[in-house]
Amino acid sequence: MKIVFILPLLLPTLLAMLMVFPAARPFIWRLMPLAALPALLLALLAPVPLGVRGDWLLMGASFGLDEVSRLFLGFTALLWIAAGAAAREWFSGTPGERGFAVCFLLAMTGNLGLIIAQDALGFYAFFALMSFASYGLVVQARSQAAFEAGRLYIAFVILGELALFAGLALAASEAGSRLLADLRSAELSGLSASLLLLGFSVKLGIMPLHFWLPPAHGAAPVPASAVLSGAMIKAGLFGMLATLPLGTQALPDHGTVMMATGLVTIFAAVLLGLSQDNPKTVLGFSSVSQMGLIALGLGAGLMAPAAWPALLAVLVFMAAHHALAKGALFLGAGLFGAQTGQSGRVLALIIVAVPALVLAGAPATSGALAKEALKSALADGSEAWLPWLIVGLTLSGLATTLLMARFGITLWRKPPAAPSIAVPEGLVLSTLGLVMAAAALPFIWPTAAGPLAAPISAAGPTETWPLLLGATLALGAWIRARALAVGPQVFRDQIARPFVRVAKGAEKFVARQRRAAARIGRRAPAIVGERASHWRLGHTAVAALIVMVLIIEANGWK
Amino acid sequence: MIDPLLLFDVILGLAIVSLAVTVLVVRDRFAMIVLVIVFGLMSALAWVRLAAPDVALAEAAIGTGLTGALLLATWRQVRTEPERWPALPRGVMVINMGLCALVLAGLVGAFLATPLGTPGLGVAVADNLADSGVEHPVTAVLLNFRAYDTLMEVVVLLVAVIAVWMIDRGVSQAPQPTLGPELGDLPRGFARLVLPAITVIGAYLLWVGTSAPGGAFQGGAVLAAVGILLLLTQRYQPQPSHRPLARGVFVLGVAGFAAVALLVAGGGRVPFEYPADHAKTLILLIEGLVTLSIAATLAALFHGREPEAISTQGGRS
Amino acid sequence: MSTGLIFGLTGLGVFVVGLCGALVLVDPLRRVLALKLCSVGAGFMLVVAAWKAPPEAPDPVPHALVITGIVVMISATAVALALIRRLHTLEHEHHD
Amino acid sequence: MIEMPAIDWLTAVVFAPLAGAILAFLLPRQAHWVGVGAVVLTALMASALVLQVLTEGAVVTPLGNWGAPLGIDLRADGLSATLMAMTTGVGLLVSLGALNSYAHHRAPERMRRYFWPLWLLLLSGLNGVYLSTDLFNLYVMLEVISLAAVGLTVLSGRIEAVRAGLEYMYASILGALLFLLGVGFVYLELGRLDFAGLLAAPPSPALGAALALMVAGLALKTALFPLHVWLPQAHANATAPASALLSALVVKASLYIVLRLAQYLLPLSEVLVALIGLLGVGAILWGSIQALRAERLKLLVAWSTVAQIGLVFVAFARAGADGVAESWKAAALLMLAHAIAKAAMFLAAGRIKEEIGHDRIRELDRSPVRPTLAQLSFALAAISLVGLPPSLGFAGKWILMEGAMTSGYWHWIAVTMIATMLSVAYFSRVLTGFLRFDRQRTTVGEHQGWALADAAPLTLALCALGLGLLAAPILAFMNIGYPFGGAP
Amino acid sequence: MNNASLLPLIILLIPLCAAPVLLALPERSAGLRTAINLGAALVKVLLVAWLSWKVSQGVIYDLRWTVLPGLDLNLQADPLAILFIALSAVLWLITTVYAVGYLEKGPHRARFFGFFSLCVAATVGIALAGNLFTFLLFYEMLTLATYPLVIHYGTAAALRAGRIYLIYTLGGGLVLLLGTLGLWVLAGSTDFVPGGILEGVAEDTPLAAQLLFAVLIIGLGVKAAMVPLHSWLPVAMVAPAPVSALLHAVAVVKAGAFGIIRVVYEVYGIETAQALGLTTALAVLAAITILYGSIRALGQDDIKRRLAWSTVSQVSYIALGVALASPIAAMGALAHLIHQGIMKITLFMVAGNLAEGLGIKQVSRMNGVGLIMPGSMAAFTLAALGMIGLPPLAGFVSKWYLAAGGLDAGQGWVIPLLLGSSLLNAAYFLPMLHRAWFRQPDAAPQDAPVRRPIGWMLAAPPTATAALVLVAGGLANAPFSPLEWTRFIVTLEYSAEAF
Repeated sequence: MKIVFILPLLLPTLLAMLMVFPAARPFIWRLMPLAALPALLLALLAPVPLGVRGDWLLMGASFGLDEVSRLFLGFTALLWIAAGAAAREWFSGTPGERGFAVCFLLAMTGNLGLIIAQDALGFYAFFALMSFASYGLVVQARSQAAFEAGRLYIAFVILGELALFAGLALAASEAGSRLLADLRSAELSGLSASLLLLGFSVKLGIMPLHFWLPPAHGAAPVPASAVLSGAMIKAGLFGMLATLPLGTQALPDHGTVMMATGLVTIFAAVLLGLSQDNPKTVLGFSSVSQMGLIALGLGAGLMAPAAWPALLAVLVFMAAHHALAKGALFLGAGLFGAQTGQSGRVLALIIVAVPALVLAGAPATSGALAKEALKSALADGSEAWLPWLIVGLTLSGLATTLLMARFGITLWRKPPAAPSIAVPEGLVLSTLGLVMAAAALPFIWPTAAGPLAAPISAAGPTETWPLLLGATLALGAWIRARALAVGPQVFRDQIARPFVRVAKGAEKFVARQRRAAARIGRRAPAIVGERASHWRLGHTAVAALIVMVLIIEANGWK
Repeated sequence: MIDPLLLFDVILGLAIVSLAVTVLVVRDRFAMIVLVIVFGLMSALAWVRLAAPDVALAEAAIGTGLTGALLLATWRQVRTEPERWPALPRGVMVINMGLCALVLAGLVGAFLATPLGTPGLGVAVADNLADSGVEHPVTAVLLNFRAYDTLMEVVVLLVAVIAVWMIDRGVSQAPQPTLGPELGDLPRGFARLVLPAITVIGAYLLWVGTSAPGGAFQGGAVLAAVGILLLLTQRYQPQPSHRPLARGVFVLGVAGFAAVALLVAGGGRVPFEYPADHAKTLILLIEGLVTLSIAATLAALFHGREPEAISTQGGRS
Repeated sequence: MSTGLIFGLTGLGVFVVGLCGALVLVDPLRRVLALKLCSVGAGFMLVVAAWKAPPEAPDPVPHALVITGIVVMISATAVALALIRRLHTLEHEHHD
Repeated sequence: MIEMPAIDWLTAVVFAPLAGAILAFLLPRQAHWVGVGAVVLTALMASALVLQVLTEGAVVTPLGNWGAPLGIDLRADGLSATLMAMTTGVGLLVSLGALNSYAHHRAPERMRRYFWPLWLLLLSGLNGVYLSTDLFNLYVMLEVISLAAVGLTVLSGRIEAVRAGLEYMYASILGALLFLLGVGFVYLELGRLDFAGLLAAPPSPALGAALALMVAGLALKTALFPLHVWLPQAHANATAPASALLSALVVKASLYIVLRLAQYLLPLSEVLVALIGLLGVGAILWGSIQALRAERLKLLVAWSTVAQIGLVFVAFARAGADGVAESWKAAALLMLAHAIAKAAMFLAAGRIKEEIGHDRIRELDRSPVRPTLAQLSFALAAISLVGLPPSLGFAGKWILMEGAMTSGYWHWIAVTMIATMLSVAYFSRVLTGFLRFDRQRTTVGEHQGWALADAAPLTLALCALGLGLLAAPILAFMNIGYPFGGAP
Repeated sequence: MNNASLLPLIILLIPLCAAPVLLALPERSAGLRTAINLGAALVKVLLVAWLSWKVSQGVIYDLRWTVLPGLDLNLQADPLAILFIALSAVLWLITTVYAVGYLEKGPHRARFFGFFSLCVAATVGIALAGNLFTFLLFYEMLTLATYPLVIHYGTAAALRAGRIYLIYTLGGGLVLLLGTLGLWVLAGSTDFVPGGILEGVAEDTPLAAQLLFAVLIIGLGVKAAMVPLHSWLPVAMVAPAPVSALLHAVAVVKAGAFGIIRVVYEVYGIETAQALGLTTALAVLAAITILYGSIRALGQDDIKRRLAWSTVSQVSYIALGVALASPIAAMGALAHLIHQGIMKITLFMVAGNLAEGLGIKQVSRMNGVGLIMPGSMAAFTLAALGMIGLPPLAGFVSKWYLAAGGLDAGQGWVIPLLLGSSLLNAAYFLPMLHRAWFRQPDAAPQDAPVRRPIGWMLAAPPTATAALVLVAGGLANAPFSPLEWTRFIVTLEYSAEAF
């Protein structure tokens, strides 16, 4: 039975290791799309719920699948398959292929593993693996921009990991168990909830923790951006679902903060995204914005446990929707970039338009469904917030539309660079696959999601008026990406400098004193010794000693 | 009313102390040596006053006579030496003297606080004198009661002669350290006359030691004087070929003494426990051997270097 | 006031004079003499320790000790003098 | 059945080397074989005596069967047997080293001819000191030792050696005469000179004076700071085996007498004990400082002797006047440790000088010749002198500090620690020279300069290191016959 | 169940006897030397495995030899000893292979391997010491045995470093001697007994017990490189790579840390220590060290110095875990003893490979080395990530337990401390990884040494230890994993109800 869980993880790991051997590389590249296949199969075929334990692994690991994680596993695997296929076209045989492949495969392992992990440590292990391996994906281009983005990325990753570690440790200690299921059902303290939310929010890219996300997406090569945006940031959501006591415990404060930041995120990200001129960065901001929606849902869930079952279904659906659509958009951008001829570009643009529309919430698409379902689900939540939420949600459709338009324009102006070897035809298959999956999501969802599909099916029709308001929001575009201005390289020095200075000062002082002492130490004994032997003080001491002992003894007689 | 003898003692004592001081402060080194000889003789006189004729004799013969000879010989060799040792600063000297004065005060205090005339071991010696084999108590102590000390004392002499042989290698080109050439004929004739007489005196002293003041050391010293005269008058000149013999004579005392001491052990006796009926014989035997040894050793100490040193190795180290 | 007392003090005086000489003198030959004085001083002390008021015979043991001491001292003196001679020779050669 | 006459080992250990010396003096050409033979014989006899003490407790021989105080008794208790065993053992190994050092091709025949008789007489004198129970006898023995030691000092005949030997001679004679005057005061007061008489005596001014004189005399002979001025030059300029003997064994004899007298002569006052300890501190500091400055290897080792002697005195004073009854153990153990290690060190230094051709510390690292085994021996000996476990030096320091701590004399602990650090400092100067390799002009060969002669220092060094593991039995043995406390 | 068989002694004697043989071997008989080295190391691993098995069955070995009245040399194989001895056995084997490869053509190999063996013997002795006195003995022996290794190259710089090393460690040894004496005087024994021997004393004279603790910790802290006694460690980096590896991973610093464990648990007993407030003080000291070491590591450009500062920081995790007075933290601490060992040894060996193969000693020159030396750098990466504390690597396991232990003991401040430290770890390790993997190799400057291919003897050991890092973390719950073994130990040190 264990093999079922081990294989999806083992296969990519094994392939990564085999990359060491040059002879195996072409073969591995050929297998790249298939690396996530076992995971997909597992998601599709495994009976739910399912669990196994590996007591020896890492303080007792356990793996399993439930309804939610099965869905996550499914779309994640799908995305990785598509990205793998694209990557094969994109990189195979280029100088950087080895590093990319290893990081890609390790990140894949992490991403898949965290979904099937059922205990905190295993989860954390895979989460970290994914985060750190992705660094290699981000800086793949080795350009200045890529390194800047990578540094920003890694700084946030570390921040997130630390928060996560602390949160998990606290939570596990509070729950007295390391099983995620126990964590979810136990009473969670405010602190650990905050830490967990913080850790995962970094991954989600919720403002103000989003700084890493757009640059990273912009800098990473297309296949990497696809998984980063499509699969990996969902891990943040998944993490929250997996660890927080959603539906059992109300954490109103946290919920409030989440909702507020989510709301802000939705719009601010759009405003920031509009001012970008790199299409992939624009897509990145779009992801941030979308994640704001998800944060909204989460916040609501935190405030009102009762609404959670509905919210959960919506959130899962939204995740799947965004994953597929965003993945398709990125791959499409790549496809566009790889085109050399005008006709090809037009064709590619048409292909890209489909997921863009889906994302913007065109009627009958998963985007529209998701928003409506969220609205109805939020209706079960907090009364006070509801009006604002409805407004916000509605406007977000507008914002996303604007952003997609911006994406189209920038894509046309500055298509992402594709390696010369990239064959457009090769990318078509994977892109089309994802586009179709994104488009077809509303139709296959009821079958795929089973019980979780109910709220989606029940969602009402979409409103179209928000489009009108879109223009006014463009005013916010002047809020440019000022936040990017601050470089992180100063950070390190600023911490270390005072310490170094104090230490150096102390060392210098000690050295000076020591030199002086050494001088005296060298000279004094020489002089004293010289004098003593010259004056024969040693002889004098004989008499002195006798006198002293005599005096001492004389005192003794009295 | 002061006892005139005591007055004499006081004057003698003062003279001895002043002589001691003079010895150390007198400029001329020859005068210094002469004064130290005088000092030794006065001390011997004082010891006679203290009823210690054996000691006085030993001091006169060895402590004064032979030491004086040694000093003179050395003085001859190093008299060319300029006074090139810078004296200590006055302050240091004053401090030293002050401290020495304090030492003196302390010791005198302790001495005055101690009653004289403790019983000591005199009674024990007298009680056991009969078993010792000799009649003279000092000889009994030396050769029987504390024979071990005496043996070791002879060992000290042996060490000294070995050390002197090793240290002193003569002067490669410098004149021989003898008084020979300057002494002229008179001393030679004097020596011819005097030598047999001294020899007889030495033998007598040895013999008489068992019952009256005198004994191996005094006898040996007198005989050593014979040797020294022989050397001075160049009647005898040490040759490298004489070395084995000389070595033999040097160790004779120690070897004989030790052999007797060890051989008497056994049959329930411990080392140095002479069988009662042979005690006198054995002691005489030992004394004879030791006297010979002492005489040869002291003469050799006077002569200094090993005979071979000049002829083959010179002053080379 | 007795002979023993007088010569005891004499001995101590001689010893301390010798001691002082040994401490402050620089001429090697003189230093030997200073030590010689010390030894005589120490001898005085032992002889005085043996001394008894006249009718009584003195204790022979210290006498024997002093005789031993005298012989030991001449041995040491001989070695010291040999060293002085040797040093003189060496320094002589050294200067040439 | 004839009963074998029981051999009196006490006399034997004194007379055997004496006989050897006579023979060696008589047969100059065979002196080395005679010498080694005599030392081996003495060592065997010493072992027999040790066994006897082990089985029967303290052994006494009244020489001439008079018995103290009229006659002289020889007595071996645990302490004296230990020191005697140390003397013969170290002496044996140094003799083996000397066989090489004075071999035909290395040294003039003269040295060989005189070394052996002098050394055997020295051995005789040392054993005599350890077995003696009579003050005057101790004086005579000390003279035997000092004359022989001076002879050994000037064995090389070099001018520095002679100069140092003369200074040594003056100090030695003066020390002995101070002792002799002390003996005079004792006789004046007590009318006897044996230890038993001392032990029974009540305090008196004469004994106080005697104590002062004897302490000063012995301090001079044992080179206690600030009376140490003669030692460094004498030990540094002698030939290596002679230095080893002088430093390892000769100073121990007078130290031993101090140890005995401090117990027998008078109950020591707290101030006097403190004074002794204070002088020890001075010795440690001054000796170490000079060792840090020394430019020659052997001079450094000699200065370290000054420092180590200081440590022995600190050990003696470690727990004040009340602790003296136990403190001698620490002092004795340190003496033992120092004897063995210092012998090893001087022999090793000699070997290094022999192989490299000089002993300038600064230039040790310029030599392309690296006498590895000698260097190793030096290092091992240094470990023991520094007092790192499990060496004998460590055991001594442990007892020192333990006693000081139990009695609350923290200053002695501080002193010990400072002494340790200083010894590390000055020895590491040398070790650094051994281990530095970037200054020599030609390449260093491997495993150079090994010789059979390295066996002696190496064995000694290993003993110094390993005997610490046997410290408990050694201490138990030293306690046999209640060296201090019961009647001697 | 106590057993007086000689097995521990034999384990001690193997390297001890190998040492003189190795020292005496001529320089050129490399084959024989390697055979002896590896043979001894292998035999030792096997014997240690056997010993571990016996000890896991509940056998305690106990050998005694009286040195001074009442004072024994005592070899005792208890579970805690096994933990350390197993580490030393395995890493000795690996480092030996590495050292053979590293010093293949260097000078003084006989000396090197001789003292190397001696150093291992000292480590074994430290592990097996059944009382503080024995511990002290081997502690000093370790100092002396490592000194020639530190100054192996015999250059002026090496000697200067060696002197500093000697001053610190011998000074520490001296202080420890004082502490041992104090313990001996206070408690009349220096034995390591679970639960401690100072209970009564601590009640009677708490001040003395506290002072003694300070003295002991200073003595041990020198080797464990606790701030402010750490300065020797970065300086000692002039030593050859295998030495740095062994010194920092196993022998020296761990000896100090191990001693702290012994003192807290088996001299004072955790309850006594807690009652006297000693654990808190120790924890604070450890915390300072952890942060300070990390911060200083940030500024270092020399690879080995950076690693050394990292060691300063990491070793204090052990002290921290011990001081937290919680069984869970104790497990973390003990596990970290092992985990830090295998991780740090990997890092140092790779650093050695970089210096040896590419002539690279600075972080700033590490650009692109991952592409040149992928195997070694992969190992480096694993170990570095482990140091940061990423799962499933070994470092994570220990940090997790430390954190959990801190919470368990109600010491919440441990969490931010660990986080901060991890953050700093990341800040100094990740740039190295970044350069290694994601930068293009620099164009070789004129004076760059020629690249030499490194042999398998250099490549395999770090790979092996990196694999251990993975296995120790990944299979932390398997029987006989370090973590499981620490559980075993902790059950002995804490009374049963603590669980």
